[in-house]
Amino acid sequence: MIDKRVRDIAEGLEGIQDGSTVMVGGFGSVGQPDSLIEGLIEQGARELVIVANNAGSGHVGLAKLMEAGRVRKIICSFPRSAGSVVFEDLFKAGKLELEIVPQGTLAERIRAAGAGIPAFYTATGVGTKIAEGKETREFDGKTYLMERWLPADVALVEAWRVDRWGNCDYRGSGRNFNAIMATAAKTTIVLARKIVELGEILPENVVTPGLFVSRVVPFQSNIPV
Amino acid sequence: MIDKRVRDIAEGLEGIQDGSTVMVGGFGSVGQPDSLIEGLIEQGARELVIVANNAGSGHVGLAKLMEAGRVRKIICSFPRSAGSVVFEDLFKAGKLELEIVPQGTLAERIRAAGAGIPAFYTATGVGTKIAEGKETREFDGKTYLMERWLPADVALVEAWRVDRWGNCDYRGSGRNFNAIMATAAKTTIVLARKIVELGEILPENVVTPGLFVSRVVPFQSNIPV
Amino acid sequence: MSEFTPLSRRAMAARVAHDIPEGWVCNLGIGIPTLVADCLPIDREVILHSENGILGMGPSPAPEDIDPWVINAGKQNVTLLDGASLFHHADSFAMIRGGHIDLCILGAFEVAENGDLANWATSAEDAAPAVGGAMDLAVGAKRIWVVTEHTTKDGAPKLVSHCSYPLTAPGVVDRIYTNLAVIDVTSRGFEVAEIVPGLSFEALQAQTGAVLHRKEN
Amino acid sequence: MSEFTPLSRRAMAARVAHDIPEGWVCNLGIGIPTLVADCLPIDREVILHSENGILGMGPSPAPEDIDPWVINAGKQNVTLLDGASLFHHADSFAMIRGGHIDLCILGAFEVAENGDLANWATSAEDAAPAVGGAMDLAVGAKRIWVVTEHTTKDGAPKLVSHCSYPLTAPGVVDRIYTNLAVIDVTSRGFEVAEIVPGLSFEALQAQTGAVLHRKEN
Repeated sequence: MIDKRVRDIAEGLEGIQDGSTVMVGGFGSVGQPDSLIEGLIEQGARELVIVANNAGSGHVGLAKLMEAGRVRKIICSFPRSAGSVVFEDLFKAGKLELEIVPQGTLAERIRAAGAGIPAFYTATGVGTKIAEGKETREFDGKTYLMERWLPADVALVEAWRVDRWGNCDYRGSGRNFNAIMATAAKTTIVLARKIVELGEILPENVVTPGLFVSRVVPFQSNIPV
Repeated sequence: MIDKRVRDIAEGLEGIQDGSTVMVGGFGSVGQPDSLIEGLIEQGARELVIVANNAGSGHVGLAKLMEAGRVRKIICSFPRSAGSVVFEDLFKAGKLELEIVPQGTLAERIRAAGAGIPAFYTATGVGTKIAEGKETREFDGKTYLMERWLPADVALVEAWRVDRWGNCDYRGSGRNFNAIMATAAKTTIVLARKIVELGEILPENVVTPGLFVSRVVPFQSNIPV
Repeated sequence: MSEFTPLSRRAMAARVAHDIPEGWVCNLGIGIPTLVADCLPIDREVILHSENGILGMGPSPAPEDIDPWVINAGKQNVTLLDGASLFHHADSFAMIRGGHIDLCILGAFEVAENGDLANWATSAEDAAPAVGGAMDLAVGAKRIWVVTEHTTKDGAPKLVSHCSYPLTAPGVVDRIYTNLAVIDVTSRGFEVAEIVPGLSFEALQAQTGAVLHRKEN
Repeated sequence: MSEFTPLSRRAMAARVAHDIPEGWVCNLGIGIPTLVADCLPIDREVILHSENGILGMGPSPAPEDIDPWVINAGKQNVTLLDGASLFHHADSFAMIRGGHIDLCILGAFEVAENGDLANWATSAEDAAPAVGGAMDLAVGAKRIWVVTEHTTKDGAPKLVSHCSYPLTAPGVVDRIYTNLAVIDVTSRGFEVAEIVPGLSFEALQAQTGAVLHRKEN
């Protein structure tokens, strides 16, 4: 019997190595796998490269992970936002590398990694700072940038309903980066808001087919209040 | 009020020009918009470039369109199949151009057109006849082919439930090429098996969001028996 | 000097909303653009897109109706209309980058007379500006309208001959709605379509960092 | 010469099925590979992928249970297991080309000792061969197993030193199941893992167009 469910967060995060590239899903607070990030702080891996839309805020979640000195580099579209003090301090102090990627290019690079496409061309960023050092090329008289895929070692994803094969659906705007990051990592770890029986998510309603999922972690809150 | 529904097949196909590139969805008989193809024979446009997975069989549908001398070129992955006699005769007689594309490359080129990606790289076809005349490039020590997007003037799509905004879902294996072709054409014409009220397809179950759809044609059979 | 009243932020949003035809799919940037959603005539169907995976956003929910799982790109709670759809980020930006969005309304630091848009980085030296989806939208949407105060708080012009801030995208802006005027970006540069009552063309020109043209009839 | 019985098509499929571990995601090509589906032990969960947008295919339906909207890549009616999912062609081939399919089982015209696969075009002059998804699968799946008769109907070897037919993909085949043997493709070429009872290594070699190696223990 295929059963990707693990006991708890610690078992879900087992084996994440120092130096790993870790994708973190979510947009805003929706679909952000907070408990897995908290678990990653516990787990102890260092020198991480984080791929996420934002660079955290306050002193929780990603910000806490960065504050604990565990992040070498962050790849994101919107690093500086309300309350991104930890990021700003570390960045100013030269203790954090930053790669800024337009949000659509970030999404497409992640999707490309999942789809076996090592590079593609896009009009986004042409004629801007983002284009510096990047190859450009004309197609049909218009200029495009070449962008590379962005694969990861680990993806931390939050889904709504998940079954033992790893099939997922998402609630509301929760698909966001989760559904694509799930395809782009060697190990995809899904925090399941609800664990359901096989077949409970109808075939036409599965958003992330189970073949993309490595481990299913039952939801639990481990966030210090 | 937005209302993309048209009266009938003839109104749905109005304005298709000679020389158009027309995508035809479906895989096998599932999701194949037979009534729209029959309507296209009626409609009269000539010198068409057809994009479809197969090249038709028997003397109906695509085969009938080709037999009527209305197709200049076909772009497909599997031209020769059981009963593809019309294709074979026309091709042998030099009356039909053929571009063979591996099925995954065909799907990705269509998706790329819908997503604004003029070109991408793939490992499929490297070291084969398919690679002849194509640019190759190495990434991380592995060789890939460059493939171009494949946009169309018109996409003929069959969906299951469709509302007046053009939101679609599909039944069974009916998404196949339909859901991607819908994104890649200037004019996307959807044959709706059922027309439903706005909101009847739940937001999480919409497969083709309405913004990709130009016209919604209520299902009717016009296939001569 | 004659009397005139600059438009409020809300009035600017209403002015923009007035020009959006039924059936368009629109993406609204953060700030004044977001206010446009609440100014659309109730009998006009305009479909709002949010880059975090929503098409068919409705108005802000009443406090008791908030679903914390449904937010827009500005991270505010929103509602879903009948006919709405949900999707992931790659599909959402495929809509944007594939040219399927009729209109994107954005704020700006500067707009140049050739349509260059600068709205993401406040200086060339800023090594950590937040780009978000602005570059994708600026390049991908069929039309870009900018809505912004005509000048900065210090009175410096935001409509200029050349952008001094880093570009979001070159040559993309079609139209600008300010608190003082509506200005089209054309092949000959800024063309004034409308001025708030009581403000002269010359007075508007004085607050603008590039040559303004009168609309030809 | 000793007595031996070549495997039937069904027995070949069963032999392959025997080797698929629980949990693998497998794509089955047309022909003998399709038969593998019906030979999987009932207590072993193997997830079958079909490139037209199905993951989790079940066995063929009884005539009264046919849903004409659910077909496999060979255009036969199939069923969906609990846990199945449906998707479009780009997502389906993203699974294949992105390396998410554990195993693809294909038929072949020829396999070369370096793993080259030829299974789509019967001659270099054929201008209209039907490639379908074969090239994507050959390149994208984590492992390629070929299942085929050991020779053509005329007795010509299908396991060869160099393919004479146009390639589907170079160097991709990991293992070959024939009606006479199971053969691994290794860095030193064809390595015989198993021969049908009663057939000698030498007799197998005589029907093979490349050098066979005995497995080292």
